[in-house]
Amino acid sequence: MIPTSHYLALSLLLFTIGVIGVVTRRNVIIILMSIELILNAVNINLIAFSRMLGSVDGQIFALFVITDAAAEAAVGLGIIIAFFRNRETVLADEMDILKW
Amino acid sequence: MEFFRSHILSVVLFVPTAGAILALFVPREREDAHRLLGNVFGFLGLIVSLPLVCWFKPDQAGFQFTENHEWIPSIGARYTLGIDGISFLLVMLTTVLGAIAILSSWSAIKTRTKEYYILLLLLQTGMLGVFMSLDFFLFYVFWEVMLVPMYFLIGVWGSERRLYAAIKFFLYTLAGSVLMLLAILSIYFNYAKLTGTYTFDIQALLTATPQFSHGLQWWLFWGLFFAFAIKVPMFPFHTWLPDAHTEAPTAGSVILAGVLLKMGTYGFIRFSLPMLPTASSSKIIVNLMVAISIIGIIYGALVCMMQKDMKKLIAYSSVSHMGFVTLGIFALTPHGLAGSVIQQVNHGISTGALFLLVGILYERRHTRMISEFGGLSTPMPNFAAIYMIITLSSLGMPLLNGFIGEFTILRGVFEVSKAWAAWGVVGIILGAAYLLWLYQRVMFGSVTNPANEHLPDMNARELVTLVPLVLLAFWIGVYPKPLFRYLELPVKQIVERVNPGYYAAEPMPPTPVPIKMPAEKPQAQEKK
Amino acid sequence: MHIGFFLDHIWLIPLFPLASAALMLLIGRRLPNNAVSTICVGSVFVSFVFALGAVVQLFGLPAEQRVVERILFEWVPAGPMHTSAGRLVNFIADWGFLLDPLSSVMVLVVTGVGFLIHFYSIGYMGHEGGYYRFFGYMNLFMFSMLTLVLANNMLLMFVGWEGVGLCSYLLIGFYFLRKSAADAGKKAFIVNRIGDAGFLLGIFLTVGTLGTIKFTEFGAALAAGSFALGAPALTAIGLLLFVGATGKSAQIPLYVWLPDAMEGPTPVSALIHAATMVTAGVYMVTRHNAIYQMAPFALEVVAVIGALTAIFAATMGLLQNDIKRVLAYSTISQLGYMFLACGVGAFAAGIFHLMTHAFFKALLFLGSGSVIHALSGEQDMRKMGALWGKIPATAKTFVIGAVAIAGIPPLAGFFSKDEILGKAFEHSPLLWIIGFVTAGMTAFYMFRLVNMTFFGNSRVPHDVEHHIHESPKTMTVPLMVLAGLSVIGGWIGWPAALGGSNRFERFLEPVISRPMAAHAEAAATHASAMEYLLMLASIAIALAGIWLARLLYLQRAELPDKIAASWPRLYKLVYNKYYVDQIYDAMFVNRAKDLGTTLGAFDTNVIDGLGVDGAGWLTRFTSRLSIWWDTWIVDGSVNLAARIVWIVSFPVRMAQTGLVSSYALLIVIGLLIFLGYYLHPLRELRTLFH
Amino acid sequence: MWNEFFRREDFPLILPQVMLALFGLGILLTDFLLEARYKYWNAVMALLGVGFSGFSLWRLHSALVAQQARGQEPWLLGFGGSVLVDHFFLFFGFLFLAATALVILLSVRYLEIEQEHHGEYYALMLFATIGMMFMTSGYDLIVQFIALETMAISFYILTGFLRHDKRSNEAALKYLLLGAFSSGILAYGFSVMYGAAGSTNLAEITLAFTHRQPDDILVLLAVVTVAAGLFFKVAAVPFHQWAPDVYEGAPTPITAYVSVASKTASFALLLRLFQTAFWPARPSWVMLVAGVAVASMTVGNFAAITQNNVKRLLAYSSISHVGYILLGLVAGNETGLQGMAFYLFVYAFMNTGAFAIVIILRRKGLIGDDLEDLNGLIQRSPGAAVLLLIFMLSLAGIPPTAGFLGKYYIFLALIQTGHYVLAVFAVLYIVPAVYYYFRIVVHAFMRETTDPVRPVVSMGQAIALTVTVFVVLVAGVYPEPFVRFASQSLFLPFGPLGR
Amino acid sequence: MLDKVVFYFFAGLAVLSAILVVTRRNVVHSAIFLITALLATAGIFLQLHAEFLFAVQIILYVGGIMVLFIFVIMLVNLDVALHQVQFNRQAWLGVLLALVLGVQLAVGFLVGRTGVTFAKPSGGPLEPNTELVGRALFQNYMLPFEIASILLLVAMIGAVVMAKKKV
Repeated sequence: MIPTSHYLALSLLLFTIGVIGVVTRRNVIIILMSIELILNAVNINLIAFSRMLGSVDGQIFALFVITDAAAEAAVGLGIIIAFFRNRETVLADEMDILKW
Repeated sequence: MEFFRSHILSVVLFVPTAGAILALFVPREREDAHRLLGNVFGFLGLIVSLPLVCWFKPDQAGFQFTENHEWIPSIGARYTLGIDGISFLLVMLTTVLGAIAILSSWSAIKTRTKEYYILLLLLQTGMLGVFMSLDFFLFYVFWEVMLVPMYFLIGVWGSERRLYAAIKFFLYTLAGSVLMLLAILSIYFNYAKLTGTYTFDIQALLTATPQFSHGLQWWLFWGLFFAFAIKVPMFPFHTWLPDAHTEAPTAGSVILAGVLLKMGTYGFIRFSLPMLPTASSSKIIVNLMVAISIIGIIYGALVCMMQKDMKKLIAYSSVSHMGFVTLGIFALTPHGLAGSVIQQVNHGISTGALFLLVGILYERRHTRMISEFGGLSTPMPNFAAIYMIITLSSLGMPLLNGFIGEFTILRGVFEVSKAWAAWGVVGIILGAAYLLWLYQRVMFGSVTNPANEHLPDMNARELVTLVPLVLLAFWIGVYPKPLFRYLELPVKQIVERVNPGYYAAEPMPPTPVPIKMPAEKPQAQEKK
Repeated sequence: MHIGFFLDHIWLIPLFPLASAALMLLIGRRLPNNAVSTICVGSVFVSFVFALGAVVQLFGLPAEQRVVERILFEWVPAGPMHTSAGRLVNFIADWGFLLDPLSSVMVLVVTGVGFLIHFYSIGYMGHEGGYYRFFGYMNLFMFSMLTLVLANNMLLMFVGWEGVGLCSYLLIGFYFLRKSAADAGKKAFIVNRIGDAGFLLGIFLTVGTLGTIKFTEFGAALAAGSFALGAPALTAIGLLLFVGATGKSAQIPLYVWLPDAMEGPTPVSALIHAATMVTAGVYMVTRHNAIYQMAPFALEVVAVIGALTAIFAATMGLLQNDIKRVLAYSTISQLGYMFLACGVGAFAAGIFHLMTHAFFKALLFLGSGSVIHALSGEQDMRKMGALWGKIPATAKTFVIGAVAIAGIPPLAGFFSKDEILGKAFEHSPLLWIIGFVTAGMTAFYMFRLVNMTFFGNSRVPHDVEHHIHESPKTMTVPLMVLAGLSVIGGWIGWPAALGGSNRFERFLEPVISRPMAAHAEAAATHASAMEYLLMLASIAIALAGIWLARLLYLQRAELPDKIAASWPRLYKLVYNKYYVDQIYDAMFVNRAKDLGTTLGAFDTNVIDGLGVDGAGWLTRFTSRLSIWWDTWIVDGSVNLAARIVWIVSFPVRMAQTGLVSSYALLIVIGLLIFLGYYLHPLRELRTLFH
Repeated sequence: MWNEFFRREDFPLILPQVMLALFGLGILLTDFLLEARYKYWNAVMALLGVGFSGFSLWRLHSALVAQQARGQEPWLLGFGGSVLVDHFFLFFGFLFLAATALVILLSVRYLEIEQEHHGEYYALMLFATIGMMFMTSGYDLIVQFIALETMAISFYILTGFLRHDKRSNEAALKYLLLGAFSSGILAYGFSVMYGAAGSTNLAEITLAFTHRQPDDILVLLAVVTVAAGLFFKVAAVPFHQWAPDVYEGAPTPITAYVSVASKTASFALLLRLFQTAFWPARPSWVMLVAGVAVASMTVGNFAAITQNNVKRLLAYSSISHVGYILLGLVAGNETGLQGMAFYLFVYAFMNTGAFAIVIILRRKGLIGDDLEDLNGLIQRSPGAAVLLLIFMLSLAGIPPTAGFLGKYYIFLALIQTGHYVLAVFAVLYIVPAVYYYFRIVVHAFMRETTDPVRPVVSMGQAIALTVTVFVVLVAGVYPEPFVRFASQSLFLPFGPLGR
Repeated sequence: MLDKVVFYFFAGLAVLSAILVVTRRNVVHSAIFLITALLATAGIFLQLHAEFLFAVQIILYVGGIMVLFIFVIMLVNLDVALHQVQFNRQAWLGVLLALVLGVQLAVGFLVGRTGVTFAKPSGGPLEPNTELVGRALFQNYMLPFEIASILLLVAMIGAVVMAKKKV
């Protein structure tokens, strides 16, 4: 049997990679993807815990996290489209009207 | 009538507010209506405060006309008003000066009359509230409230650098008062720790605060100190004052110098001393306070010498005069305290009057530069006469109010340390120098500046604003006995706290022994 | 208890002048001149009558009851206080008046001479503008002076003290269009203020030591306090009060204002700067004789300063050419005499001389005024001469005055001066010599004055010469009265040695506390032979002075220049009043000038305005300094704080780059910090490998 | 349909939210039927929804009171312990509804000017409100998380609602990316909590955590990550940077809504968690929160001083307000927590009021969020100027406005708990605050008018302004009832002051 | 033994493709690798006997969200994007800090692992999984489910409002 810590390690890795993606990439779509990665890490955590604790709550939680991920993705992509319409770019560091 | 008698303080307090609210409903275009309204209510405020004079019993200890109502039970803040001899004098001063200030700005204010009078009336309420409230929370509220109208008076109707002066005034005072808020809160909290009840009632706090540990009192003293010292203003914190006084409109300067500054000294007398006796009578603090007071006296006077701007000169002179007041307070002797209160009233009268006079000139010539004037006593004899009287009262000429205050203060100070009194006397000499020199430059000599040749002398309204002050000056100078009577008991209470056993000393035996020739007299003669 | 109408109403004496003064200053402008003069002179006359009545009634009382006190109301009931001995006393300053022999002498002098001078002014000021103002101030002065004299406590005395100072300020600056007049006025006021400061501190110290400021209680308090002779506190009081006296009575070093004060109209000089105000110092010292007698050192100081001033001023008077300035310096020197008298304990003699001096000095001033009047404003003696025939009344009275001041018996000056010299001799011969020499000089410069003015050949410019005229009666009558007084005024003090019985001194005894008086009597009796010698000596030197003046300025008019040539430096030194003003200038004014040039154009006003008083340049320097400090340090720090806040604000905003990635990075950093806060490396690593 | 898991008596507990949901859907439907100039009916309907929801909230309140009278504990649990109705919830529920109503009133004219007057706007606002309410009443991590997301996502959309405005797009996108990132972190924290406590129910988590050490690192991991997520939502330093941009870019009513409602809701959640689950670990996080508070006050005040854009300035000022509110948590005694509640209450109204002034300045061709746009307001519309003054004074904390009392409680709490240094800090930061608030006042009162156009005030705006100023003044002059109301909210089950 | 292999395979795959997601220049590639990463995660779920979640993961994510992503990518994809720099200026700093963060969390778990039974092999599977989840969802978690519906409604509105050319 795999100890829970391995799952934690895995989720931690994914989480870190996700964070790296968020803070390094210029393309907002990829930033969004990285966020999806982070949420996945969370899911792995939750399910591993639910397995460890033998309680189903974790899986339910994961289910809602997925839902939320979906929602965010949908809205996010919608906004990206709207933004793209006005600005002809999807690069994060080109949206800097608002600063200081 | 019965109601009026039992709620007179509230009435006095809120008559100006009523006026302000009324003015809200008058259209802003009808400027004269606003002028009239403002003056009516300013005067009304004075009228309703007059009964105090007859009803106030000087020989009754403690606070009088007290009103006490629920306000915010959950924090123990109440609506408590009341006055004793000290606050009585200051309240009267406020009502009188308030009415005069409002009257004085009849023709001076031409823009945005509505706001002007509303603010002036609100300011009046705020100041009265500070002197009347017996609830620390209420006190703080009024203390802060009165900042705002003053800010606008300076900032909107002031002269060139008004914005700078206004915000400087506001921030300076605010910085002090927020620290005071902390001090108030910790007094409130420590009182609760001591007695188990949360209250802001000053009379209640007074009973317990002296039991605070010396360390705590020490910190509390400094907490309160900045608020008061900045208001007074004591030496290193005075720089807001010249700007504010100079930029403010005449009425503003009158109120500022006449009443606002007194709040600081009032705070010292009402709170710092009686509430924190061990701290405020500790050697270090007393010496420090006296030191900066004396520095203030000399310093203010010296700076006056070189001012080119009349208002600035008078402003700095108030630094010097208020130095006397704080000096008297921290002598911690009956004479010092009584004198300092009287001197507060005097300063209110004479400096207020000086600002009025300068305002009169400013209205005619739109400049305050001394060099612009000269030989005015030829075109404006009445003006010159009144100016002379006020100058004399301000430099402490006997038979005028200033002398009584300064003498009593220095008397009390001398009792503690001769050196301090000597410094004070130096201050008096310098005072004579710069005031007379100002008078000479403005009034004497022949008219050099053609613009001054046909200045009209004072008109009836201006006379009405000044004559009362002149009469008061003479009255206090010739017959100050009533003032002393009002002050006797409150001062006694305070001194017994900060200087216990003062009144217990054995009296001087009045033994009219016939003079006997000292035995060694002859040898003393032979010696030479 | 009613002891006579006038005595019960002494408080009315100062009131009349006050009333008319108020009247003048309020509505005077609308009154015609004759109404003004009637009211003002009348009021002074009435108070003179009241004073006379009161004094007469005072005489009616037995000697030991001759102290009448009338209290109007409590003035400054400042309440309880501690004395330096730690006793608790109740400080009260009454508004009360005290009539005793001492003050009765003064009140008579003041009202009497005052009345005459008022009367004289009617004529003298007739053509001046601001007639009502002049008389208003004069009456105000009378009020203050009378308050000073009649006050029953130090504080009230101080009121009068300041009041007369103010009036002299106003009257000196009466021609306020003349800058020099205004300056002289301010100079007088501020110099006086310095003296007053001493007086004020003296009052404080007195209260602190004796616990009272009522003159009538000093004796008791002194006894109760059981002070040793020369107790430091008492000495300090004495010195402080004397500082006040030097200011008011123009003694070294504060005499500088008096000569300048001659800028004022002549009656003012006569009333204030000769007869009354300047003698206030002497009166004040005498008032406090009870204290002074317990403080020998203070008395020594008084005596020495007095003597020095006397001779110093006299020498300065020798070569003055301005008629009024000569008189001014002689006044200073005579005041020196009075202080000398007080200093040696002969208070009675001091007051005696004060009185006689009041008569003949007022006479001299008014006379000089009349001369100036006649010469239409000319004050320089080098442009006078040979006026004897042209203005006889003035001339004759003037000469009487001169003889009186020179100290030729039986005129007033002789008795008083001689008594002082006698007392001085008993005290210490040195002081006597100084006084003696001074007497000679006095005689010399007075007759120099007389000769240059009335005799010799006329140096008057012709345009003026035509309309030289005798002054109107209103001016000459007072001259005559005063002349009369200068003749007989001294007789009431006819010394015992000459078979008289010094009534004056006897009269003052109840006030001058016993020991000194007794002592004095003893002296007076034991060495009468010595006394005759002294009298002869002083008469001799007076005559010598007169002869010298005659020799130099009538017979051999070329001599003075020869002398001047032979001792050029001495001559210049004395002629320029020992360069005192120049020294003050060099010390203060020029420093100030250097500073002023650097500091700013209008400083010259400051220099003229304040250069005189010692603080002058220092003041300006420090005040500049403090303004600088104010703007740059105190205020600067505040503004600096504001500036810093403002500046710091920008980087904080710049952190707001507007870039999502950097925001995200900051979030990460925040997390890092949080976690780092918990994972203190060391502790964790230890628990890591268990 | 009722069963042992979904009982009839549970239903009233979520009735307020249900009301909102119904009206939200209703708006979506009727929106199609309304032509452009009748769109304001959506607003009316939304207000109705808020009203109904408020009514049912009131019923809950009276139920609780009755229960208290019967001597039972003052809260109702439902849905298998995943929903809790207590005074805490009621207090904040009313607050959310009030804020929502005000913003709706302010929105109508604004949207007309923007020509973006759609039903979705109001629907989304109602849905966001639902989210906030469940955030407060949810007693289960899952409920809280999902509710939080509901609110957040609605706000992303509302922020970007002006799709043709570059600033709006950008704000929305930034908000979304950072928001999603932070909620990812938050979710991670929740997962850790779940793992460490073995349950998602707050009660059980609290019990589990009370058995652990205060410095148990797992709990602290949870604290840190959750705190990071929530600090982001309340815009506390160093997670604040989204706020200024979003505030500036979003349509002004939404700016007000974000700065008031979302902040308050997140604070409610934060308080709920920190007072129950995380309370045992208090010793180890109190300094952390203190640090954040001081940092927030510093950054907020300093950055605001040189701002020339009113919305941005208010954004920074709101950051500093967060600092003050957090200080209440640092003190952590009754006064402190009561102070936080009261402060949030006051803050909601005064901040809405301040933004309302900016909103009424909006007109065709003028955004009205620049300081210069305020010049000479006193001549153009004295009323607005005076209100502006009052709000600024209240924000600065000058008596007799409500803002002062909010600060009063915080300071008192700090002194009671002996945090004197913090107290001095907090107090002195009032001075720079006054400075920049008065920059606005100076422009409104002491500058010459630059454009003479008098701002027109629609009825809705008028009502909103009246209500806000009324509350700000009354709560300042006679705060007693409000204080009582706020202090009720303190006693939550398992909370430090819970019964 | 078997599920060890399965776990490490899927874990490795997940991590690898995750790395590729954040490093690829071409957005489309990143999307593809994201899909693989999600699938790998799904595999982990399966290996954890969370069959229902496995299904949801594949259907919702891979079937739903990713399609959306690809769609948007196609919509906004510019060939210029390929020639642009893909990493912002703070990239290296970002990587560093992110790694530090990961390490810190790891240390945290290592230190705190005594607190819970992480080290123990996880307990038995929850069987029958789908039924359990279903019950839980429709009994205890009825309410969140309802809220989620609103959440999705909001998302829908949002997507429509935002993406629609004109309303």
